[in-house]
Amino acid sequence: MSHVNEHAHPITGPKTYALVLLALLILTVITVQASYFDFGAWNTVVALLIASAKGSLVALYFMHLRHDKFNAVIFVGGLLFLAIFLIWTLFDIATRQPVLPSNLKAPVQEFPGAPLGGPVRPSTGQPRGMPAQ
Amino acid sequence: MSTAMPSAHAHAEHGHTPFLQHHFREMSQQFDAAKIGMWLFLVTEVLLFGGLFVGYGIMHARHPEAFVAAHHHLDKTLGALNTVVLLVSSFTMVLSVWAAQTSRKKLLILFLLLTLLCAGIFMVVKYFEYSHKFHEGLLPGKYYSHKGDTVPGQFMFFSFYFMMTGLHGIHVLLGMVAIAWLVFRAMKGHFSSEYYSPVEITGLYWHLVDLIWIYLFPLMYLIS
Amino acid sequence: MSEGVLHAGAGHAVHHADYLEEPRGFWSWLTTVDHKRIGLMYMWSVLFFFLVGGIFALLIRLELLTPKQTIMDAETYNRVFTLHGAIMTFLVIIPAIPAALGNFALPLLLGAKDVAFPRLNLASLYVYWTGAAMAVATLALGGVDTGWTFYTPYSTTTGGGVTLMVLAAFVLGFSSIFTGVNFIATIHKLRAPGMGWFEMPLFCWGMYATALIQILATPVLGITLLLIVMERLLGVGIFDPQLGGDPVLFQHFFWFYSHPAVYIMILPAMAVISEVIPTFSKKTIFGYKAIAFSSVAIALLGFLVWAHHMFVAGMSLFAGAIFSFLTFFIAIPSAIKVFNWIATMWRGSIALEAPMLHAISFLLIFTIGGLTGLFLAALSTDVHLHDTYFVVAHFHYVMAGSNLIAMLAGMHYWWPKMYGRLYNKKLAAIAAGIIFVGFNLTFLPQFVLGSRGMPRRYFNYLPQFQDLHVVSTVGSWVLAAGLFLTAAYLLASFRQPKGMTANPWGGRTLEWETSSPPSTHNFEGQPVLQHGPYDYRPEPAPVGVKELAH
Amino acid sequence: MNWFRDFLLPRGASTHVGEMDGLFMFITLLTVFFFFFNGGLIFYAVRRWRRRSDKEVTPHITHDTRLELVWSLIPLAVVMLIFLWGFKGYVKAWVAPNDSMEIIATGKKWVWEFEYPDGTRTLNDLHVPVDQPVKLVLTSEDVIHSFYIPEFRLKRDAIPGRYTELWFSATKPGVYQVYCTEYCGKGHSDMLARIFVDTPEQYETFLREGDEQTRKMPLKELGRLVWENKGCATCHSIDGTRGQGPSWKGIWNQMHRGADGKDYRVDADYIRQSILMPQAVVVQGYEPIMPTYQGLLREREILAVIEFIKELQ
Repeated sequence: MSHVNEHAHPITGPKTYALVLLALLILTVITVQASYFDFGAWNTVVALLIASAKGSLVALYFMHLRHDKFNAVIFVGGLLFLAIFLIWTLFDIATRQPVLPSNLKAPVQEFPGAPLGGPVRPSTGQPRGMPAQ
Repeated sequence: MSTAMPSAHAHAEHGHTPFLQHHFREMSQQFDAAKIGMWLFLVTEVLLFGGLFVGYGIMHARHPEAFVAAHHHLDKTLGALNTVVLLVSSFTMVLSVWAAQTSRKKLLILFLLLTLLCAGIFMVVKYFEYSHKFHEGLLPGKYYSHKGDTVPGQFMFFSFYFMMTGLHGIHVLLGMVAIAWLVFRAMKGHFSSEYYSPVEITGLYWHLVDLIWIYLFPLMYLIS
Repeated sequence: MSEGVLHAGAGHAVHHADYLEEPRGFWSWLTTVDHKRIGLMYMWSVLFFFLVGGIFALLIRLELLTPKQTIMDAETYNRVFTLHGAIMTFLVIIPAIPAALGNFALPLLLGAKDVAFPRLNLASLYVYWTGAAMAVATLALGGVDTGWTFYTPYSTTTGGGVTLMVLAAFVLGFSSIFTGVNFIATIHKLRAPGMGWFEMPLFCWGMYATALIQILATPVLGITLLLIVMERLLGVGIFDPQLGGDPVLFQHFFWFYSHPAVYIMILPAMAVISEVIPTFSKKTIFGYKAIAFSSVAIALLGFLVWAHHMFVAGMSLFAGAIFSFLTFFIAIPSAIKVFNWIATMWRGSIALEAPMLHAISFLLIFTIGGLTGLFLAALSTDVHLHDTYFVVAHFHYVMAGSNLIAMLAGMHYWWPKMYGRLYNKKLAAIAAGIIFVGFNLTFLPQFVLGSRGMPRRYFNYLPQFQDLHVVSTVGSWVLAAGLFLTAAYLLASFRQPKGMTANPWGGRTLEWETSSPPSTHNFEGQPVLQHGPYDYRPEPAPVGVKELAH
Repeated sequence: MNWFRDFLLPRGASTHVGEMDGLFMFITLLTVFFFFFNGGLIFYAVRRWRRRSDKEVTPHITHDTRLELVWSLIPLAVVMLIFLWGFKGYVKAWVAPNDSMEIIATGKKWVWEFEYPDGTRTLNDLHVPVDQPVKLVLTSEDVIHSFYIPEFRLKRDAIPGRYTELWFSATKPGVYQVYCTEYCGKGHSDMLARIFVDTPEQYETFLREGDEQTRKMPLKELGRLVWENKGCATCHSIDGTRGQGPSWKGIWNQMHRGADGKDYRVDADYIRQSILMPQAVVVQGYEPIMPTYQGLLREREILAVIEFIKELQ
């Protein structure tokens, strides 16, 4: 039960903040440059890692979390619950086994992002008409 | 059994400033409470945006080609420019907190105004980006009318682009209102090393807005 | 009135104007930042909407008296049950205990003058009224027929005032978040000097756990509702299968909030019961820490189990198995609480006043409600029972029954503190009995209806279900009679003069140490805690007053 | 115990019943036991320790770790048992045997359409042979529906844009009710279908000529049956009340004003066209929402509907 108050720690000066800003700008350049390289499946991961490095700098220095353990717990706790939400939802979606009628004459070839033609009628291989909405 | 402490008027002596509210015993208690309140609010903001990020992630995984194709319509340079502008604004914001902490009134007003300026630049750049998209028909959902796409389904990317940057833009605007209010109060001389929690918590809010952009930038402009 | 617990000023002739009298005038109520007044305004608003939602409930039951059309057509019926669900969930059960009783009692229990952010508190009330007005205004747009769960793609394609209703729920979410932020900051920063975490009354633990959920889950509901609005206005596609979206994803989004939200409804109920039982057993609470931690455990575990609403909704087998497994862990803290409450009564000195009668009725109803949850957590039985009347009965037992009855227990418990008056105890005892009988008569048959295969949200039903529906409808009248009786004697209590002693029940928590009703600033000066919250020993050991405020 | 089970649950008729009923009854007894156990303890405590004077002093018992462990660990063991039991039944109901007959069931507002391996389609009536594993592949054409057969203890949502499945092997010949259990609007509670569990011979006959009832029935009665069972009744009343579609009462030989502004006489050709090509003429003031019945009705059934409408004066 000890909350750090404004008198309990030294005030960070402009010099430190300027260094942090510099680091942030450098990381921005790096992330833009990195987007021109192809890391394959790791592209998003690399981008998010750099973003997280920047985010941590902002949170620790600009938002003073490095002197503020209690509020750091609150914030990280919030992120944790966001992670729960993301991971559990992805877990369901990743482990769903697609069901297809075995006598489908023409398998559904949906192009990514295309409006779905609706499920295919097995006897004809033609898409069912979606209802008029 | 409880004993009553005659503190009804006593605490005013500890406060030293007229800004201590009656139900707090001392300034540090009020300051800490305000900060906890703001951090809790920031957590709700993280989860609010988080919902959109989760939706974005899942739809991206479902339609990867469409998302990659659609993001080429965005201008990386403008995105990077806005990132830099917001980072600088965070820097000036934290300096205004420092100025308040050290009772430098003029610097405080200066840095707040600089922050406001950066926010304004951000919104102007955003305005040009948006009007360009409107012009091209790169609109969300059923209003998407861009011609000549080779990959179908790109409207989904723009649904998320507008929802996420739009919600973020609203937050920037609200932040600007809050900072303008701080400038007003700073000019009246309300803030000093004894009392600066409004500057501090507005700063926290402003940094969160920056933090969200730090994630939006690569997810929107740099995916491949 | 037990030995010397009275606040020094309360028994004396010095009469201070209490918070109800000072300041005077209608405007002073609308602009007040006093948590007690805000709590009361919340309470009366909630009771008003409970009446509205209750009338809808009676209409639903009346319609279901016969297998075919009785008093309304199918479309009206769908709108009525949607409004019943939406009003009861968002306007009644969620704010009932935290915003009404919590606002009133929490600062008093902590020995504080107010909540941490009084203006935010008032704002939350206005936001609540705004959301409520929007929800009611949907009636003018032809009502809403989606059910309170707003499942896509039905909710994104049907007509009526869905957009407005969804925005109303969004706005109401903010009211809930404001309350949550306020409570957590208050509990952290405004406890009386000497009150450590484990000297806090358990009500505060319950409120703390509730506030955690309000903060962590409500924003996700907010964004989900905004996505529905966007889907309706712009056709963004995330939940729309025709546009490449995933309607089941909506259910993940929705239940990530709405499952924890059922703990927003039950944790405050448990919190009230944890106050009432020790007071009327005149005995210290059994297993303080177990009860406190189980509240927090329920709040946190509640985030890991949401997809048990989706076992038959096209989720993967593995996800179903894991969510079922995790769901069962909720049973443990719930069981601990129930047994600890019973152990508190054991060897106590039990006074069967109205709050205690309601608490006992809560214990019984929650036992049924909790155990029938096992049917729905287990995978194979849930497949049979999902979306049948069994589910309707189950959630009315845990959400409506437990929450409503705990709300009644709390209102009867703190009524003297709120208004300085006492109601007719005999009528209160009779009403408690009628409500218990009426509630069980209404909802017990619904378990059987459900296990026999009667689906929920059915306007017409097959004749073989009629007998039980008739019993249930009659039960709803009994329940309504009990509630009207309660309203009558509570209102009648205003005819008496104020004359309540500070501590009519002999409670040991701080709110009983100030006058009834309290003054605007709650206490004369800053109270300092000197004994634990449930210490009924004749000479309680001091908790060790650590330091005074300064 | 059996009477209690029969009171609570409908007569079981699939291979999933045993597993689910066992667990159901186990939890039921647990619930009943703990209700009376807790109730008994409370009742005893209230009787024994009712307050008689305000001076009473109670023992100061703060906690008892051993006791609390007992009432945490015992429930834990019990619920883990329930989890495993439920999981076992769920997995069994999830994985269809390889020799299952596959039928596609499509939900739409507010009918179920079934499609057999040979392409036969029926509305709202599903015929399956007894003791034969049947895999139902579910989908929806509009909103989410859910396919529920209480006697089989089975339920699964039908979701637009994708397929889900459930399987069963019916153990007793007979007729079983199917409900839609995912709220889908106005006709939700009328979205009923039936499963006819046939002996192998009955099933053969069904495949060849439709069910026996329909073959022997006079046209007029068959028409009413088609109206009831093939989804007509969801939208068209026969007593003159307005539904999603025009009522059939008294329309024979009358004029209908179409959405195109022209008048049409309701005669045999008009009715036949309305059944097979419903969008050709839509009566003014109604939505063009009727699905086509092409391939869904045998010739005799169309004649029966015409005859039925003729009788509704």
